[in-house]
Amino acid sequence: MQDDFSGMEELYRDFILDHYRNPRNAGTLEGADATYEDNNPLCGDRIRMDLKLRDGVIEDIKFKGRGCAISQASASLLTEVVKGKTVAEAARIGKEDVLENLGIQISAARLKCALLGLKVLKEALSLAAPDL
Amino acid sequence: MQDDFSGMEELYRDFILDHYRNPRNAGTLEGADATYEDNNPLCGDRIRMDLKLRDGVIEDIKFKGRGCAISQASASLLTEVVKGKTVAEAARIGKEDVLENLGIQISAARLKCALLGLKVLKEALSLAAPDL
Amino acid sequence: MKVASKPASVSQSLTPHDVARIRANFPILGERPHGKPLVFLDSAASSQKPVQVIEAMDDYYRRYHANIHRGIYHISELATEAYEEARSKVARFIGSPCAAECIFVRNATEGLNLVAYAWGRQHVGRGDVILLTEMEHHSNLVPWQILAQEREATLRFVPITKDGQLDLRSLDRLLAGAKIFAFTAVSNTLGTINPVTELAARAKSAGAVSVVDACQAVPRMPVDVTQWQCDFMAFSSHKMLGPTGIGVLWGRKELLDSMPPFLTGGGMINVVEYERSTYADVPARFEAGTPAIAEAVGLGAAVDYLQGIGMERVHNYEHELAQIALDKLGALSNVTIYGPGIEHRTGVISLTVGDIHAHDLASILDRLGICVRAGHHCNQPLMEKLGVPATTRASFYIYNTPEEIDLLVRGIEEAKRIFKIA
Amino acid sequence: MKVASKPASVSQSLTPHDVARIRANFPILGERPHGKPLVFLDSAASSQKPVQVIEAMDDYYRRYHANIHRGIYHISELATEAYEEARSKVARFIGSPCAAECIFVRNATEGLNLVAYAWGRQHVGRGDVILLTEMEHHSNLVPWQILAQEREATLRFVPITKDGQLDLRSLDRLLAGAKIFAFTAVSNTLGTINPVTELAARAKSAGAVSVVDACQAVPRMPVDVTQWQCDFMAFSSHKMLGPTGIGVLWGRKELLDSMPPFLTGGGMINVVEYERSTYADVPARFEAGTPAIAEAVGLGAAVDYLQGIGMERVHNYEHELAQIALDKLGALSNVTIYGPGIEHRTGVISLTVGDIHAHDLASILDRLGICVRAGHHCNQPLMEKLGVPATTRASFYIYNTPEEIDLLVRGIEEAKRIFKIA
Ligand SMILES: Cc1ncc(COP(=O)(O)O)c(C=O)c1O
Ligand SMILES: Cc1ncc(COP(=O)(O)O)c(C=O)c1O
Repeated sequence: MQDDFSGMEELYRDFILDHYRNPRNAGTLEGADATYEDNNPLCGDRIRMDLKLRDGVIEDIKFKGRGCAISQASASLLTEVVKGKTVAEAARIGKEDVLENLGIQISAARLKCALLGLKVLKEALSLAAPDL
Repeated sequence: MQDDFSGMEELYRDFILDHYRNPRNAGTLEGADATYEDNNPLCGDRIRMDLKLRDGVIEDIKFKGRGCAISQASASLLTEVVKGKTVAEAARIGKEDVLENLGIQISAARLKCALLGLKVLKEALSLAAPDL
Repeated sequence: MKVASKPASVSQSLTPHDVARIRANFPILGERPHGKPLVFLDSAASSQKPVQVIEAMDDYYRRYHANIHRGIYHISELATEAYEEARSKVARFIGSPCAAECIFVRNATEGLNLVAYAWGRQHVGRGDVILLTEMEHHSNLVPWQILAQEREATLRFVPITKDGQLDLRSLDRLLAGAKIFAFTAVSNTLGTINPVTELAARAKSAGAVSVVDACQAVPRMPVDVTQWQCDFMAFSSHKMLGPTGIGVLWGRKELLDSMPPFLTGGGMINVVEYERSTYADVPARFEAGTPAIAEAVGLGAAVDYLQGIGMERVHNYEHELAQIALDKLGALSNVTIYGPGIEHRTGVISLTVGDIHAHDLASILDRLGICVRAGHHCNQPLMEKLGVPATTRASFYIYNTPEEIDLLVRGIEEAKRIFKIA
Repeated sequence: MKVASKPASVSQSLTPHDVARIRANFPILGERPHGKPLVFLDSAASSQKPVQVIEAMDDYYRRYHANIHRGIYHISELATEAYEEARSKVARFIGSPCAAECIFVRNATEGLNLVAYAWGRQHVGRGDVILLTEMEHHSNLVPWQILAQEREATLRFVPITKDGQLDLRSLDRLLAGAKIFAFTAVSNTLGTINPVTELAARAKSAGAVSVVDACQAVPRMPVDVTQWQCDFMAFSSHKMLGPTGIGVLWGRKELLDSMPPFLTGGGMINVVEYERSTYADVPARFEAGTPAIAEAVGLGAAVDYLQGIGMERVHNYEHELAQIALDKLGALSNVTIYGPGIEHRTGVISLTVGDIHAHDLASILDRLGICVRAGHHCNQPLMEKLGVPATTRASFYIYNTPEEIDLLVRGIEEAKRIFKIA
């Protein structure tokens, strides 16, 4: 039966499970410059991100969420990617980048899971740096 | 093409057309004991009947209406039938009697037309003689 | 058909050959009521359906039915895609820039009620004016009556001229103080085509939102909300080759975004707690509960079918049939035709024949296999205005032929004979 | 299946042979998503359709589609009869003494909204209580939230016990001052079967009308409103083998008769003038616009199909499947099942597997052709209560087999392997 799951083992690779179970930058930030929380109403996935900026650079970022391995791993990965980047750089991150970082094939139904973190990050960034 | 209409010539027999064009007991009654008006909302046929009773007998009856030949002829015929009858006799008149008087085959869609007069008569009777 | 002598219009209309091919797509046209070939002249009430539409729904149920949106498995993804793809097709069909502007409802009636409830209850107050016209279908009249009663608002009506057109001379006065101007694009009784672009523009100048009842327009002519510049528009699938059970309310995105929900429950929420909830964005906000999924698929197929023909050609062909019908019916003695001349109308023709009541005429025509509508056509006050209890209405669509008009003419002659009218 | 050893129950349930015959009626069961046979375990979201239902609608569109009620010609008469016959079938199916008590709506959600608007707005005032339960679907929660907000009424909730049953100990106190008690007959998340007759009786004693959400009950068990003695009941066609786009609101005749219209327009009127209108009797009063005619025909065919099997047998077979599933799934390590024991539940089973999120589990099962639902099941507050973000839900129906439960079990084992859970 194992071969049935080639697609699945591919999707749930070790590093995805690792990010799911041991999310990086987990938690909240005291005195954050911006906080944004959103959810995917159809499935209930939820992610909150807190940002701290200094001189246009994302000095710190934390996230808190609940949901599927894809949504949580994707958010976790994203925090790693943007930490230390300038706001402008972070703002340029697109869907493709997120999917590339995940390195897996996502079906249409799960795309919203994979991209929820990005959506929250973008909103948080525009709160933190409205002129951008 | 004439044979196409055997059913139709049957339906619109001379006496039906005659009652339609020359309705008996047409009009309204001054000082009626009961007046009732109803309509068939789906097609707009409308009939009003006025009753005058004396000693439990329908002394006079008039009707006013508009609608198709079937509904108007049927009401006209009905006024002829009940005039001079006792209220109790009139109250016993049923659908079958009306259809028999018309002497024609009525399709399901036109049944309401044929029976509107009877419906109005019954309501008027129950207004005029509530204890019946 | 005068097609042969008008070569320029051939490509812009349907040839007899086109119509024959179209007819072959409509299984019901093979029926023989009372032993006669079916002559279906009641498309304004509800059109027939081509196999393409019937089979699209059949295929949906046989291959990929599942509840949408919340399903992660394959057939649910297919169903969700098909449902949203239908929305996109409809949006493109009516020139809407954004699929989210199209809300799936049960029928045009529900769409108009949605505006009356969700926009109307928010904006119409005591003494405000709601402007309608004297030719509105009950579905674009009664919801506004109720709103007006609830809010102590005032209803006004654009009058109609003798020949059944809108009399716009006092429009500015009527629009003064109006919050809403709701009007039909095409009269379902008189066939009148109203100048929607002008009416919507004048509503806008007066500060009123325009609500277009496009039930008879969307099936019959090119409709483009961007060109019309209206605010809301409602229409039904079942009149445009699509299934029953679904219709569309189109609204400008900003307006829809600003409106509170109307029907509530599953599928239209964001976060639900026991005591309170927040709601999803449009269009989901207005689609509570499991939607008419198969019906959306069918409507999408109907849009494809109509677009395959081209709405210009649909419109022109119907215009040709209307012309033929007006000529032939108008030549009959004791036949009265209501509504404007050919240049202002579409293929919906109301008439009376001597003192034959519409129901009697329709019954007689039925025996010949000819289906027409008889009654008030959900236009009771208009009937009063016209001074008739009812009319008989024949309406034409892409599958009708000039020969069927000849059959109608013969049927009317027979009715006159039976009723002993010259 | 333990059928062989329980001869008494054989005739009261479905044999493997019966199920094989039933399965042959469902074309979709021949699909092979991801190359695997379809294992459809999401009937609580929406059931599949037998050919009998698909063909009834097909036949309608091919042979006798026309708008109803106002048509005098043959096919319109056929359509009208079929539509009203469907209403009679539904009425008999749920034990309603009178077909006019069944209003056709789009779905259960619309039915519940209809009650909240038309009955609720008339009777619920400031300080009144609306009693719900903690296990209501959003469709039986949000409409009451909105009503309560508008009228400054108070919402109360019957709590649930640890094992997902209603805790009725404080029911009398909760019912004090209640105008409405709205509750589900069967939980769509927990599978719990609630004691409807008792709840309706206690509502009545307290002077509240009872509104039963029967979405999960009507497809799965004998339902008899005369025995339940409730006041309103709503359910959807698409969950009981019927088409999308139609549902039923049943109400006691006296209550329906006393209610003002909700959606208004064509078909629901009596006399319309420009300024005011009077309305038709029920059920027409609540069916504005062209109804879902083909869908009514399809729902009628679905009722015939279910009655052909017999609802006792449907219920018993599902119970057997539920028993098997509870036994086999309950034996798996790291699997948590929500809801009560077998004696209080039906074949709707929510579970979680270790720390695997429901979506991930559903995605993995999907690759095996197994369709389950994952998420909050339109029960967000209940999920909070259960302390889980989401569950995976498997639901069984007449076309499912014990072998499919084995496939589900194997799928869960595979998911555990992928997620490296023991
Ligand atoms: C218990 C319950 N109530 C209400 C609903 C809503 O049904 P629908 O979406 O068909 O309106 C559902 C189904 O989703 C349900 O399971
Ligand atoms: C002009 C017009 N408006 C509204 C309607 C109502 O459409 P529906 O019954 O599909 O809601 C109709 C059709 O009957 C119509 O012709």
